[in-house]
Amino acid sequence: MNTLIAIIGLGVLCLLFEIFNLRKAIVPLTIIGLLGVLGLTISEFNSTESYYNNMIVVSKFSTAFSSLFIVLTIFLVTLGHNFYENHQSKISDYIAIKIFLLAGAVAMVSFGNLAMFFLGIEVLSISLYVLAASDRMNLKSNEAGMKYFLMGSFASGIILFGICLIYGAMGSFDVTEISELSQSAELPVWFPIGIVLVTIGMLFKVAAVPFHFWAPDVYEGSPALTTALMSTLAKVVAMATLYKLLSVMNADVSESFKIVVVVISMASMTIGNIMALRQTNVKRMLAFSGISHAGFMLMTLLSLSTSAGSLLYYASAYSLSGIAAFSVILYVCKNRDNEDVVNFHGLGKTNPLLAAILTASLLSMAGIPIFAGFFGKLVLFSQTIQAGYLALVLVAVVNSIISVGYYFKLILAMYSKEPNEDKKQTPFVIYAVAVVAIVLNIALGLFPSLVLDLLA
Amino acid sequence: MNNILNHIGIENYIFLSVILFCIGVFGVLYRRNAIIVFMSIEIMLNAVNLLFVAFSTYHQDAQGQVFVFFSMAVAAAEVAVGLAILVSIFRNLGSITIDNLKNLKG
Amino acid sequence: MSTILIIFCVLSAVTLATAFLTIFSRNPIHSAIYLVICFFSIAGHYLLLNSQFLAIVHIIVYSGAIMILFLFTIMLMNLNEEKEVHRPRITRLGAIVSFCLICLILIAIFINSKPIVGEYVTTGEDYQSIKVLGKVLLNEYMVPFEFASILLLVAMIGTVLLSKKEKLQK
Amino acid sequence: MNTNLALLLLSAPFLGFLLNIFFGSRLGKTVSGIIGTIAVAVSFAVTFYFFGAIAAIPEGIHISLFEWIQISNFKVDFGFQLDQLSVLWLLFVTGIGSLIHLYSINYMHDDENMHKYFAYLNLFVFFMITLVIGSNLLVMFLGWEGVGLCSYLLIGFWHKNQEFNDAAKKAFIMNRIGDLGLLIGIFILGMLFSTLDFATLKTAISGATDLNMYWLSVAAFALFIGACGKSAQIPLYTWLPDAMAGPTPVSALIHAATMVTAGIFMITRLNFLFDLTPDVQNIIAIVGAVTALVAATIGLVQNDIKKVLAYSTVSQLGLMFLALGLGAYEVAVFHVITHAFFKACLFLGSGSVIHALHGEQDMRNMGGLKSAMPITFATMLIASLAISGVPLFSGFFSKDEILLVAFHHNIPLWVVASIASIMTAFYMFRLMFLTFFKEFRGTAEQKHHLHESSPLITIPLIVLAFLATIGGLISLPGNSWLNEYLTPILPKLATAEHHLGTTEYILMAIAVIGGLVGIGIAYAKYIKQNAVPSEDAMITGFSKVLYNKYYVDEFYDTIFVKPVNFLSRFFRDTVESGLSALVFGFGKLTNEISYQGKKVQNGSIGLYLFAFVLGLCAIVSYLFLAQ
Amino acid sequence: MNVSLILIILLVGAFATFLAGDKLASKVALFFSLAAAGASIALLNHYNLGENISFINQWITQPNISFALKADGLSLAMLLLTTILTPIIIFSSFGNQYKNSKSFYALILFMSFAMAGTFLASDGLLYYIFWELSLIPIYFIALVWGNGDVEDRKKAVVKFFIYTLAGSLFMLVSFVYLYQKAGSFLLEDLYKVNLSATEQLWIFLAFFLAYAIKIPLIPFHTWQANVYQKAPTVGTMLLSGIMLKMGLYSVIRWQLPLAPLAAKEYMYVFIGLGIAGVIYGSIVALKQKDLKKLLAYSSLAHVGLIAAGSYTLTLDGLRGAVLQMIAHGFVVVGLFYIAEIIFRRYETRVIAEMGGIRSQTPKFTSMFLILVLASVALPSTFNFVGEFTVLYSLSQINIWFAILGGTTIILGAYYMLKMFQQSMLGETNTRIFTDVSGNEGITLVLVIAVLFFFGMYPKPIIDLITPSLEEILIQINRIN
Repeated sequence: MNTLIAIIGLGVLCLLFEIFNLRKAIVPLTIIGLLGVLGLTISEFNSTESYYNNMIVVSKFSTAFSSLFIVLTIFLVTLGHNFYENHQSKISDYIAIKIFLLAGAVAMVSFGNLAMFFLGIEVLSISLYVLAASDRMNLKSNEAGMKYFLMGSFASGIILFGICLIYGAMGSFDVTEISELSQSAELPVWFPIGIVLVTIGMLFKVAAVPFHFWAPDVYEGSPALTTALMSTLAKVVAMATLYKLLSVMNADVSESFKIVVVVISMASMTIGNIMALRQTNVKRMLAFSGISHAGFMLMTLLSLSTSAGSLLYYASAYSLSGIAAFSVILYVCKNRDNEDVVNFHGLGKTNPLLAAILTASLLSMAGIPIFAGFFGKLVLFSQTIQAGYLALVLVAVVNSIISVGYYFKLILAMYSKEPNEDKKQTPFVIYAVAVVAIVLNIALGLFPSLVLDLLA
Repeated sequence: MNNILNHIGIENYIFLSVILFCIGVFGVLYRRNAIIVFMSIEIMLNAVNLLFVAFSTYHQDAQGQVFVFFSMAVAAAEVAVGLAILVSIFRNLGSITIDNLKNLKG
Repeated sequence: MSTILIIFCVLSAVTLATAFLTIFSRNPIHSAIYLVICFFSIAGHYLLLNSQFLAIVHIIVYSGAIMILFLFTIMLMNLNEEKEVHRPRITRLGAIVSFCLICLILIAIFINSKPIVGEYVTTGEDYQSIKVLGKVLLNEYMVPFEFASILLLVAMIGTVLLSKKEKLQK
Repeated sequence: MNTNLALLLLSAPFLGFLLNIFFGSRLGKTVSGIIGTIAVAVSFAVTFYFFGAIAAIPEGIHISLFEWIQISNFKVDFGFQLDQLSVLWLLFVTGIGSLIHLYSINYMHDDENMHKYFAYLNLFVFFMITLVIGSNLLVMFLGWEGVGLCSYLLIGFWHKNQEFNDAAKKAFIMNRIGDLGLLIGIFILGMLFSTLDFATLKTAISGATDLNMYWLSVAAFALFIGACGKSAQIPLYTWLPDAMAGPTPVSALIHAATMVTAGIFMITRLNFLFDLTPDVQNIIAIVGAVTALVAATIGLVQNDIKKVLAYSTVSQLGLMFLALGLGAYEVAVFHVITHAFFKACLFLGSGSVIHALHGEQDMRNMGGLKSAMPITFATMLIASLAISGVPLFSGFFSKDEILLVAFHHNIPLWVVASIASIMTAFYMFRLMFLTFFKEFRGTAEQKHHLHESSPLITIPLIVLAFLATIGGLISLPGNSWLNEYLTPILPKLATAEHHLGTTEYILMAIAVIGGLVGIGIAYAKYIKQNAVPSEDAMITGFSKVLYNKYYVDEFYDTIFVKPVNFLSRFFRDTVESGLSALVFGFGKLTNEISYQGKKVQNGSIGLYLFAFVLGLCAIVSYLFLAQ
Repeated sequence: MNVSLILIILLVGAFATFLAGDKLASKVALFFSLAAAGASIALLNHYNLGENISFINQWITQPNISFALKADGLSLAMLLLTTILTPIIIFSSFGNQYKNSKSFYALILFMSFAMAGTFLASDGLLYYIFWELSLIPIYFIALVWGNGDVEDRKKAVVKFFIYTLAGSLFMLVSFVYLYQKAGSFLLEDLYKVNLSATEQLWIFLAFFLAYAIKIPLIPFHTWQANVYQKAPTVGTMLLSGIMLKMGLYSVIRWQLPLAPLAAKEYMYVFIGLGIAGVIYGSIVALKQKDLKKLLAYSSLAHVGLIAAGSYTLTLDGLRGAVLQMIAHGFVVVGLFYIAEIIFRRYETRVIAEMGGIRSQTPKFTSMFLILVLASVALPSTFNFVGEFTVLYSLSQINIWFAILGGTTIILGAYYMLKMFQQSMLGETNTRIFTDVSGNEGITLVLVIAVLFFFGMYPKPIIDLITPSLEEILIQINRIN
């Protein structure tokens, strides 16, 4: 609860900075503020409490994920310093929206009442609609915003309908009550339908097949930093929320529902990976890669009771490598009108460090050992085999192989092509974010227990 | 005080709002004019609101109605943002037909 | 068949019909008007369910605020005549198919499910007067209530962000 | 003492090899030649010591140096065994080896790489000694492959000529075919008896009661294939004539006197094994006889002086195998020794001729050298008489014994062998007549330079001619020193009866007459009729087939080399690229799917929402209607 | 003192090399690789004295993964192969100038680190991690410093990477599956798992896929020749000298003891596959135009024989396989170095463009010939010891295996001598070919010395590996 309040306070402060004409200080102060919030959150780690009639429930799960979100936001805000250089007059709006978005995200993983959940997801979505469309003179950005908005509201409608049916069945929005009631024998069919509808709405948010179509278009059209946010923070938030939703409501997930999850998971990874193969736009490629990672993360839903730690680990690994990759993309594609692979040619020569970082992050996504991505996959495979879905794991393995194909396309472009322009100045923040993110990723790879055992 | 549902039956409300919701879905799929699509989404949300109120009566519980307030706030916020996006598209493109938005694909 | 049921049927018919008309009208302004009627009929449903406060709020928010916003936009863009290009048949077919599908599936599920037997609960307590709603909203639902303000704030900043012209910094 | 001497025996040539290979070029040609010769001479001296000492030690000297290879059911030591057989072999290996080294000092003096030549030659002697004194099959195999290597190096000594290199390669590969057989035999013996040591093996085989005759025969046959490769028997003989590409002393040492007899040595060594497998012995006898005949027929029409000798060698080796196959190991050994003397002499003599003619090897371009090179002529004549089986020369005794044995066992084989020996007499004297008699047919330039070779060449010739004359004394019919000497190795000899009866004398007479007839025909044709073999293009009929060696090389080329090369090309061009395409195919396929998939993602919100709704319908209906 | 020291030296060496800068990189790398070699010999000494030099430490609790490095004879033998070949390989590159050499040498050391780790790890997952890690450096070495057309190279290298990764991922799934049964990735715990015959078969096949691609066995070898050809010679040496042995070692260490029933049941199939590789590889090698490609196919033939030996499940087979692995490691490094030396002078790898070198370079020719002969397993070279033992084990299974496998000594001689003849012999080449320089000579002499020494006296290695192979055999023959 304190986290939420602090974040909102920080958001309001951002707006005030603008009024007091402290534009230059906004990013540093926000970062300091966020670090403070992070400290606050971590200090609450072991306390399990519920606030205000069970509206907000602070648990290990919520604090762990909130911390991850805060860390990601810190990175994203830092990158904003560089990215919004030319938009000084709007910088406070951008930063404030991101902070509020974080508030929505935190609400989504710490809700105790479906009202909070719904409002959280809406705050997050609306912020994203705005950010996606924020490059207002760019038709691509407009289109991305519009597509995201239309489909997002549609999904919101479905989530709302689901919530409504759950309410109809249970007569309450409180998840604890719902959880207790769901144990009773006589349940109207409204309840499972409600759960399924909410799940579908969330599957849209995580961009799982067949609700994934928006992702590549929106990722491509949005400003690069927004894409970074969507592919890391937003995806992880949606996944964590889906996980929490299903586990906390004790919605006795039936076998056939699990089969649906298996099919969606398989389809997501397969389609995501195969479609990524022929992409030339890096953001679009990462969008498809994100779809496949969503497929991987959906595997956690098959063993709800035990897989929170693995989800956290996988999410951290994925989002940290995503941040590192995107910071390099931001550097390379700054002042370019597209994010084509061509732009990465010869990066290994002009800027070996960033090339190495991008390589490392792609290897992490591909699941090559010692990077955190590998252990993420490993624990997922392990749990899924334990849950008895060997076939899913085999499909996942085949997909890992396919995925190497396109990750390496980018690596090859960096190392085997001649650069088409000279080395340019690299801003410090890019280095800082990229290095810190990848170091965190590798640290996670070397000491996976740090995160894996957190939610045990 | 009698429960009104004894006259109508909750099923009827469910069917009504399902049909209304589906009309909204249909509208989203059928129309290419962004404004009408927005309106269709509003219809969907209203269908749900109606069901909330019906369920609220069914359970004799105020929470359902309270949730309708939130849903209205959300609807308002969405419409505001949506229309803002629409306006900027209209400025750039001179049209609000969503079929014209096909630059991002592949 | 009681009076109430008749009223319900009439209201429902109006709701569904205007909803359809909203979608089928070629002129966006007509659509808007139909939608307003639709909202009014929904408000009628609320009244039928005896939640007067909600009915009023509904009219104020939807018909008063949201629809005006729509109308303004339509006027602003000068969209009162039909500009929509002819839709390909496949789109329409797809829309109709999916409409029928989703409708049939949902209704089929609800018909299949066990019907609610017996009397509906009547506690006799007041649960939907302004007083009660106010208490629930500002006691139990205080946090979401506040959070909704964040939502609106975000929407506001967003709208401003999207519409504000940047000062050119060259 | 014995150990150290044995090591000296072995290491002297190796030391010579090392000195020559590393410092030879700096030491100068003569010094390097002398080093090489002395190294072998030392070995010869040591051998002589052992020859004396061995009489006192019937069971032989066994030396084990260190453990070499370890197999699950046995260990193989790197060890040596000096017994009657190996010392006997060593005696002529090092003896003839020394002579040939001596000979080479002069013969190779014009070659820029003479130090290498001596290095290789020393290495050869080293490996040959290893082969002979190895205490087990594997050490023998080491020597076996080692001599093959040296043979490769020396055949291809003039490596600028790719044809010579081809010949060297061919020799090595055909030897390796045999080596595989030998290895297989070793494996089977190892499995059956858990040892490869000759002594242990002998005890094991003779002591065993329930021998697996099938596997024993297979092993013996496999070993025989090994012998075929090394000793140039059908079907693996074709390398030997080609091997004449090497310097002539090499041909004398390796391809006549020593290395090619390794197969005979091995079979004699394992006589206890072969004695148990009569089927294999029959095969050996038949192969030997056929080889003798086939090689002799080819030898009839060859015009290259060295080729004639090469086919003669093959033919003689065939006779030895015939003897082996008939179980007369001592006879084979006897012939090996006499053959070593006279064939080395012949080769060295031909080398002397070639040297005098500056590399000319075609007999059609020789003639009338008798007067210019009397010593060479004389020695070669003696050797030719010996090989033709003219009485009192060494070849007479040994060959006669083979025929005798053949007659006792199998008349057809005797007939074949007799024909082969008649042919031998014919082609040897054909060689003599064409080379030394009548007029010189070479160029005037060559004629001008004709001269007798230097003493370094003629001394070995004389010594060998002397040995070729008296060599027969070691095993006179009825009173054989050799048989007595070999008794510890071949226990059967102790009981064997050697009597000379009427049959024997008749057979002897037939053989002698046959030999004289062969010489006579040659005389009639090449002296009386003054015939000179026709040019290559003019050879017709059966002699063309013979001249082309029955087209065996072509035959092998067609059924082995060409198919393998074809397969290689086929694999390289078709299978490899096919497999590669298959692997790439998966990538291509997914890429193609991806390409088609991009069309689905067409940017239309309507489509996206349609998919959304369909997905929703599918999930909901699956979960709630289908159940 | 334990084996983790080696890994630390190599890893620190990799970083130090990277930081040392382009000029010093090669020397620093050589220093660290020599240090690692020295340390491993010292460790060998400790091991022979009976000290425990293994290292085990819990790494991750959930899933239960340990940082377990076990040093038994087999691992030590392979470790020595790695740490001794690495300095030789580094030293061999001294004649070349590489751009960005700090990264180059750092990658070599890093690869050496990963390979050493693979040989030492006794925890399944740790092993897998090292296994995968070794792939990345070679990928970059081949990609960035390779030769030939960039596009072709890219194709070859990416195929190699994806192909090998594909195989090993199935191995990972097997490991995870086993982990579910055992609750630990430790090898000794995995031994204890009771598996049905079907399960064993699938696990065996999954492992097989990984190893068959890495080794490579036909028909999984299509990556090999191209990568060997395109990679810089140092990379080729690392690949063929050490990395292939990872696959073969793993067969012995992991695949056979973990799925013994399947190994026994389908023994003939896998031996047959190995032997088919021998014949196929030899025949394809005959008509290769590129020297490095020819060596690649010869390598295919040799490893086919080694694999066949391993699958016999006899002590001889395993022992022969290990001996042959080490021998082949040295000989193939030597041969690729020969190719490099020729390339340095003639800038070609096409055999037809060589020829007539022997008359100019006695030393070089002799060393080349010795390596050729070692490669065709002439007795007294190390390769003979290995090949003999392997063929003997094959003959124990079925004499025809030995005969067919033995064709390698015929075909091997054929293509190697043919290659030698075409590349070295003949009329003196018009282009000058200077004889080996000091550095080159030292490298080759070292390799040759090793080959001859162990060819005549393989006992130290045999004694080193035999006890651990016997233990593995006990596991293979265990009855669950």
